[in-house]
Amino acid sequence: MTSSTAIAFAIGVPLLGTLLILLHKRYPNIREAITLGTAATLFLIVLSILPEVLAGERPNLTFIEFLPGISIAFEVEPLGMLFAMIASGLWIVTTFYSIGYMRGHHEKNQTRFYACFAIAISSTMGICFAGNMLTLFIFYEVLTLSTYPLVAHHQSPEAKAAGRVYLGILIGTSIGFLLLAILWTWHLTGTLDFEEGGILSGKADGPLAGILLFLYMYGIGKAALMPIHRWLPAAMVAPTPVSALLHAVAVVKAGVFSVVKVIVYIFGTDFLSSIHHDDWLMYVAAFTLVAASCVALTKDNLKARLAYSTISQLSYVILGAALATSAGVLGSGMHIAMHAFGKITLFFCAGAIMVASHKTEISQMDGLGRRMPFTFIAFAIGAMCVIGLPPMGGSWSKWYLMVGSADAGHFIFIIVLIISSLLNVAYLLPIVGRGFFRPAPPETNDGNHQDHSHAGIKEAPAFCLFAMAISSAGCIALFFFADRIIKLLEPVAKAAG
Amino acid sequence: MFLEYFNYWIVVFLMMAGFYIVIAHDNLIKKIVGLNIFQASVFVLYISFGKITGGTAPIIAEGFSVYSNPLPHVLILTAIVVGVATTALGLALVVRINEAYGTIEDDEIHKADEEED
Amino acid sequence: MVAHFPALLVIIPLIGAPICMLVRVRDWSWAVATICTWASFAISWLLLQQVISDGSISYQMGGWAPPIGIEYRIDMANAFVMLIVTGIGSVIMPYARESVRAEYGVRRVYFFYTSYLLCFCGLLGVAATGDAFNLFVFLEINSLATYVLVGMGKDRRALTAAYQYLVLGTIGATFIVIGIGLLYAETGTLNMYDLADRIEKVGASRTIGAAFAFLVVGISLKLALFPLHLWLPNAYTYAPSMVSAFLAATATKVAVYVLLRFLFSVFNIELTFDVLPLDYIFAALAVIAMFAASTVAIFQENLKRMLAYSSVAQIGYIVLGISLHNAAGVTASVLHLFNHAIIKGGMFLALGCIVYRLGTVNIHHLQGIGRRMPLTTAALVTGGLGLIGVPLTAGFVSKWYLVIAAIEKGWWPLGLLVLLSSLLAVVYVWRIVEVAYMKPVPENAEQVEEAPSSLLFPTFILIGASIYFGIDTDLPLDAAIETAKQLTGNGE
Amino acid sequence: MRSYLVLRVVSKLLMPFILLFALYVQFHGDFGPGGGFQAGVIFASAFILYALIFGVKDAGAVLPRGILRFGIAMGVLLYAGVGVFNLLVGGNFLDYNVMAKDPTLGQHLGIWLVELGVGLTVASVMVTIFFTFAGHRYRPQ
Repeated sequence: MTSSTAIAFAIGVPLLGTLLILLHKRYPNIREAITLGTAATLFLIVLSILPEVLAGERPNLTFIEFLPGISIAFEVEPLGMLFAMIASGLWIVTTFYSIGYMRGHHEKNQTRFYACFAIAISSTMGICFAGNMLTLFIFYEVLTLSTYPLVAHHQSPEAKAAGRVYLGILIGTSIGFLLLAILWTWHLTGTLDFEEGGILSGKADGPLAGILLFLYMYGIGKAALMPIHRWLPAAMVAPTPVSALLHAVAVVKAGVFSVVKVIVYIFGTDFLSSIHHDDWLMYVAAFTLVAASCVALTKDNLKARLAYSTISQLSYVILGAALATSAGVLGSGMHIAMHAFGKITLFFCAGAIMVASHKTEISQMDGLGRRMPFTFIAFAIGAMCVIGLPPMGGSWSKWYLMVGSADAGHFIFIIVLIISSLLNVAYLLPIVGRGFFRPAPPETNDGNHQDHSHAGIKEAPAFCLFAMAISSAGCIALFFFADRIIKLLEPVAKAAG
Repeated sequence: MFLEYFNYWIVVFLMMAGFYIVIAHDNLIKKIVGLNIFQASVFVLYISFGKITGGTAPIIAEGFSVYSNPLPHVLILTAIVVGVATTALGLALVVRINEAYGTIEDDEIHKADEEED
Repeated sequence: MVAHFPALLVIIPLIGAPICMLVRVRDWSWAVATICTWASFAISWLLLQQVISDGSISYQMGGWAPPIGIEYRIDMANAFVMLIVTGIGSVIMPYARESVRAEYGVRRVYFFYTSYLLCFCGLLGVAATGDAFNLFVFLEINSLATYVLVGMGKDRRALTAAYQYLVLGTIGATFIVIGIGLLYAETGTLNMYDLADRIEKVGASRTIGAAFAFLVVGISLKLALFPLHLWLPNAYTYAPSMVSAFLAATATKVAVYVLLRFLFSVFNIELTFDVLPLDYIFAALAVIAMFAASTVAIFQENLKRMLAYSSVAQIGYIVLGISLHNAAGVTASVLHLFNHAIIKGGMFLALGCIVYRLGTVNIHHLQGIGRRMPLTTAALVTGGLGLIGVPLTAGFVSKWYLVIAAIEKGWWPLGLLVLLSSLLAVVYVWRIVEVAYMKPVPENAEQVEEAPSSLLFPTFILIGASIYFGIDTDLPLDAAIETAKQLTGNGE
Repeated sequence: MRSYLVLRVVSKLLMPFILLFALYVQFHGDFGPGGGFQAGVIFASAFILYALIFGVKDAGAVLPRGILRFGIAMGVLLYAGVGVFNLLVGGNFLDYNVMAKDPTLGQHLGIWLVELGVGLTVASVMVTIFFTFAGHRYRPQ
């Protein structure tokens, strides 16, 4: 299999999986086996492209010419390669987790769930490998549409309202701003291909470039830059595997990935740092970073807290890219990977707690760690990864981000990063502390009141535990094998420097 | 000014009168009457174009050299046929509406429709 | 025979109509109508090829040379429009048999197909002719047949809708005759190409200005440009499904063609847009149409009515492209004309499938329809995505060009407005999605099956086409670019 | 109106003249003023007069709906048929020159046939419209 066909397969295999899933809707076991098989196949396919990318090649594939001068084209570059590996690899893990979660939770419409999940992954692959801005946009929209049924999965009024917010913000920004920005870029440059050094340089003068940057940054709603972050907390009504893979990894990372792509390949870091109209972006990102962390502190609902944490972490990536220095871009790329592992672990734990104990609020989790030790240990690992404590992967990306800030001469952002990390500590670690060290609430036998005690709570289903074990192992492994990622991302960072 | 263009003044008057009837009347039959007057004004307009002072009917004959333009007549013949067809169809619809609603007053029909919703 | 194609295209349905009336047997009249439609489609396809390879074709009716005789002039613009009309007709006809049987009944169904053929003939005549008065005659043949078709709806409101349409349509047609009459009075000719030459010489005299105003208002009524759209929602809502689909896909499109023809070919661009501020007027009306009609569409409970209002909004996009009056804008208009015809036609067909099974398209009765009629709903929603302009659907391509044209013209806020207004489309399409997929089937709902394949198949052809032409854009795009070139180059 | 003897007699007397005049207008149309439209309407007016005096039912017996419908269709077909015939023998649509060896004769023949078709349709349509309205019975729903 050549790399070009591998690209086609990477997008096609999940779609094929969708079809098979739909065909086997009456046989849950076969259906889930198909999902697993598809995920594993996809991961192998993605891996098969890796050696070429490491060797410095850029495998590409062009489909039909869609409009004169614009094709649906794919090209694998290091950032996309990294993202694709994370997304496809974690899909396998998430599938195991989903099986445990969805069955343990007795969810309805499971076929729709698995089918839409596969479509979402397929479009994520499309985003990873997109060779021009329009292709990226197309898959971006498909991703939004295919995740809508997952968000509104429960079909309850709250779920539907959340679905509307989700769709409204994501589609609204992408059509209103992003598409306009793309069209404008096309009008100015006559091309939409991702090119090293950017395509806009020299084509757009100062203020116009600033406007375009604004349109791009707020057009990519999935990056959840404040004030268009509302959709992410709203999306938390979805079943937890969706929150875990899509709203900690695939969807949000597609957002920041697009941001990085736009900055690196559409604007070009040199051009961007030369026009000085990007300063606002750094400050907005820094503000989002701190503000979202503060909001997270106030949230008692575990998933909501994690959602705000995600918003904050996404801005790390945007900040890194906006710094437009070699180390900053490298830090951004790494943070996509590091945060993915850390946050998915946290969400797995949140879901496991929900399945096993039906508890969603942090204040109810006193002493729960002793009933579910594995879950809480995994939570601690994930939390440390997100905070950036060694020996977890997260420490590397934050290091590079700080180096990037220093290189760019923006020392204030180093302070911001440190403050934010402290805030991370403040909102994540106490949960672990509560679980292990606080006494469990006493048992009540009053039938009228909800039972807050932990009687009868057992550890999460085995499928869930397995998934958590893998993802938390990943957090640690990333610390020791970070050099691999650096090596992969080197060409991008060098170009940015 | 007025006398010189009196045919056009007639056209304008008929046109406005017909248009007014279509808009102002609630009775569906009267609307069609208005429509007919409106169309008739156009017929007069066309015929006016075709008239050449001193011209005769456009049939070649000894001793005549100035003829009226026959083309507008032909055109308007077609327009009249269209008008007849429109009127017939409109009236047929009114008959059916009367059967369905029991009235041919626009406001009463509206009321009946709103009650149904 | 090839030389006679321009005439044959119009004659075939004209001969088909009386034959339909004579055979009177139910399925035979349908068969006659279908065969005529398909034959016209084949001819229009060949004509388009001929125009692409050899340029414009002129056909002299009765052998009388223009400007005395009536000339049929086929160029890119009308060849393309005729292809749309006949293509849509060809897809809808197989659908018509079952759908009409269910909604109109079998008694005297031959009247239905006779009217349809006359309507079809009128549309093609309007597109083909190069004579201004002949255009009016065909426009009226088409309109009269359309009133009849609309009035054949099941609901009694179909009658009032048809009546309303008749009154407004006749006013529009009369305005057009007045305009043509004034042009004739000033220039002494009715042939469009001759008119163009003479108008250029006369310049913007007061008569020409008045003629222009009457024509534009009259045609705008026929194409339902906001605020002259009042006839459209009711007519589309209460007409039989097959008629709604056919009208939505073709009638307003042909009216747009007439507008293009008069604005660009008969009157020249300088006169239309420089002397008279038509571009600003059209742009303003188009933007209001896009927003107002889309907003109204959101609050409709009857889905056919919702689509009807959406049509008014989509006409806004088309007119917006015209108002930009550069090559890119006209390209976008023509492209959207094609794409919207396919999308809207397909969606109305899908609604027809629902009517066939449930007898209603009220949104409250469609809860969980996605589970009861999965294929039909899938078609409906896919069409809806096209209306929004989601990438990889035909709607995206035309919006792309429209926004590019706006930016090229320097009116980039219009581009932003186009994009923002498509968000309104998201809202009304999503109402369908929520009801169809996110609501449980009511417990007391009767068991319904998927629509029969004779209905589903044509629906899927059109919806499939809306996807296909969103990916492989060659055919409509080339045609649209050529058309725009021809029109903005003042008919050369 | 069965009791109005004068009307009955006079209308019966007038009928042939009206019809004759209609035919004159019809067939003189290619030489002078006249033609199918006018002739058709005059022709129809004779039957409308008959229906007014003797009732729609009696008039319907003279001209049944089936025949009228046939007339409508045949008129259009005749018109279109002439055009297509011209097409087939090598002219353009409705190019009468090719209908006969002599172009002038062809013109005569062509216009004669076309006007006949027009007259047939117009007459049938006018009578049908009148019969439909006059013979309609109010059927409230």
